[in-house]
Amino acid sequence: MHTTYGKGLRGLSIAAIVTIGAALALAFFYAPLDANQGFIQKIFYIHVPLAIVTLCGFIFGALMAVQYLRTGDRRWDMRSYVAIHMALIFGIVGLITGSIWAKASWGHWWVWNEPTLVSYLIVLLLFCTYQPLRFSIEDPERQSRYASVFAIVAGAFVPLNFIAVRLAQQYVHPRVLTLTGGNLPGSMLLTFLVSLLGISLLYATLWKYEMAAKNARSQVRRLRRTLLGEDTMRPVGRSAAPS
Amino acid sequence: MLAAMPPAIELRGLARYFGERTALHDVSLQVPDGATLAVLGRNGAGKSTLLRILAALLRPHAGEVLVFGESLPRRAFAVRGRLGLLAHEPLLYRELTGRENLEYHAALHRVDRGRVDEVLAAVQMERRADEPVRLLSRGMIQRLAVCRAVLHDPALLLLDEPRANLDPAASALVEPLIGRPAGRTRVLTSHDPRAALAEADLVLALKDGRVAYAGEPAGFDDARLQELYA
Amino acid sequence: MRTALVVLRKDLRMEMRTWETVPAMVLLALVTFVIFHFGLNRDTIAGQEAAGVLTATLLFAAMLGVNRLFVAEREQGGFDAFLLAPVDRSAMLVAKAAGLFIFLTALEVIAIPAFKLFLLGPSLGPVLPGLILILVLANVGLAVIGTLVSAIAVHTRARDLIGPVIGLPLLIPALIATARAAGPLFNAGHVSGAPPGKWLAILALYDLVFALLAYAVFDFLLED
Amino acid sequence: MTILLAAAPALPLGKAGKFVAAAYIVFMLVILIYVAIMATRAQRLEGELSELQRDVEAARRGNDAAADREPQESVL
Repeated sequence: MHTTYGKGLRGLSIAAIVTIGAALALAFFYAPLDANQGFIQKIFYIHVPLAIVTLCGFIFGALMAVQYLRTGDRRWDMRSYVAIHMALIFGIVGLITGSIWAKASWGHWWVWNEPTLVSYLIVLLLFCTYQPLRFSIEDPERQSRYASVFAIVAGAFVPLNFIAVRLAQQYVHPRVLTLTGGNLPGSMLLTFLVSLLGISLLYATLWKYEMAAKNARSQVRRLRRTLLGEDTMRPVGRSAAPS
Repeated sequence: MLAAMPPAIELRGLARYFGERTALHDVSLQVPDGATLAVLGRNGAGKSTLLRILAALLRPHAGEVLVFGESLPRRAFAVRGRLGLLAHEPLLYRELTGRENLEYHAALHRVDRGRVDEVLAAVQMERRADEPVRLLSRGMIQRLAVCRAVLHDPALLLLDEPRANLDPAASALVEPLIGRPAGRTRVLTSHDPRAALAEADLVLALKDGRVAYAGEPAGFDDARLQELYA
Repeated sequence: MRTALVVLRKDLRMEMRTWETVPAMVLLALVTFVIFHFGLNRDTIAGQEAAGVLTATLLFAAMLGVNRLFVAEREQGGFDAFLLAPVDRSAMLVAKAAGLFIFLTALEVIAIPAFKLFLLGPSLGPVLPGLILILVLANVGLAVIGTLVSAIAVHTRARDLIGPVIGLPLLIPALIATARAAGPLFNAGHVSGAPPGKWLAILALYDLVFALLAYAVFDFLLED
Repeated sequence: MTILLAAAPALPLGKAGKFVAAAYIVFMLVILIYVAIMATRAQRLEGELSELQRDVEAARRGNDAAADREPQESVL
């Protein structure tokens, strides 16, 4: 029961800071200006990694939810919860940056014919219901179980949703910046990959940080219970977070 | 002969929590086959939780639960169908008739339909069996619930206040099904502890989820009873 | 399978006794058509617009059925009674999804003619087989997701809210596919009655993935 | 941020620059807000720990008092 999450946190955060710093430097001093979009395209280096990390975070959460259902170990539910929670924060930032990009290049804050953006919104809307769902289940064990089921279903939903939405859109705007297209110049690709690594490291750091904080809190509560008995426990307010 | 058989119920260090609240803590006990265990305690002492765990409806958080030598919840499948639960709620659909309800349960338990008529006759409910349950009085519903609990002839009966809402005549009617004459292992709680004590071979007294007394009814005198309900 | 049939028969019998769900779904669909008539300020619609109206209407009506699906089990001890029996838990999923599928089909039997009568411009006759195929695939998706979501929502405090809130985003891909598949069928000058294969394939894939997924996770929703 | 600002004059700013800056500022801002939230949580945890410390010490004093009467009692 004495897992620690603080271990390696310092190294991880230093790595995240260095990589993100390098990514910023590369983005503004090394990568060339995009032929079509010009300076606006620099948003790409933050927006796309954020979006990718968000989706990976959701799937990461789903995998940990599978582990919870397999083992019944509440720590997996906690990990899944933090993974989804962090991914949601990243996702909202990704959505805002995407919206700014849309405004800058097409003049509208929101465009429907950008399938990735639309599917991304749908996925975010779905995962926004994760917290209300947890909050409305009182029994902690049931909360973990149902949240895990939801996380798995929603995790499987992510790729399916992308297929459906992509097929539903006609490509009105030229898609200069597809990753699959492979039409990215080498220097841009390098910058992009460094930013992706940086944002991934940031995600990992914050995940670990949050886990360490939650773990410390629950350890304090456990310590109080063993040292002073259950009667001294202050009742905790009902919460969406696993305890 | 009896000693060689595994006990019908064996609990070792059973615990169950609801969040931070302890519902049961360190409950250990053995109930031999064919015996009657009375579970006593005030409201909220953990009686119903214990019954639900024994029925494999609720999973224990610590300790071992063996029913007929099968460990719960892992081997729950082997135990289901061998136990009958008479809970607070009748577990009957209000819109369906008594007979339809029992036939549904008979189908789930793969019991012959003839058995439905048999149990309905035993509690003298044949005449009202084709009315929707919502139109019946509480006593009649309780009689149907008894039918439901014993439909599949379970070897272990879990009875949560089995005689609630029953007048003495109805109580006598269900006696052959759920009383000592039925010859089943029984775990029962009651709103009337003295009546439960009179029926019991073993007593488990719970206070705030912990064992206050476990053993022969003879050792559980009035003073202890008063202390338990104080 | 036998157990699923037993539970399904019980559910259908209860619906026929109370008539709580299907008439409410039908009524909601009819009222929605009227609202669309005034909302769009049009006497007849066609093409993609008609497909969108139909999809949205069926979705709203389906949500009513989804919300009611497990209420009796929860309030009248049906879950406990089912869990006490030595039966496969997944039978409950199969039975409930089949029940919802039947409810949806019953709804469409009335709602589709009403749709033609109230709103749809082009004739339905030649495209009916294609439309039925789309609706069957859509109903499977709605039934599977609806059952899963309903089983999650029924144990929450705000179950009437949680059900639709989780269900609607999950259903978006299926709804996109349904609307897009049905769109060409409602075109005034349709040449053939065959719906676009691409969208049928997506709908079928969606149904398959979520049916398997629901089957895998459903047991965890029944335990206490 | 500093890199961006330092580099800003050298880059083709104007309308495009503002949007790019906005996107990166949003990112930084959210991280800062997160840090602030974690700071309050760390503060609360610290408070809980010192409260626990105080309670444990109080409990130990209670035990010591009992131990005075029964000298054999071991220390907690």
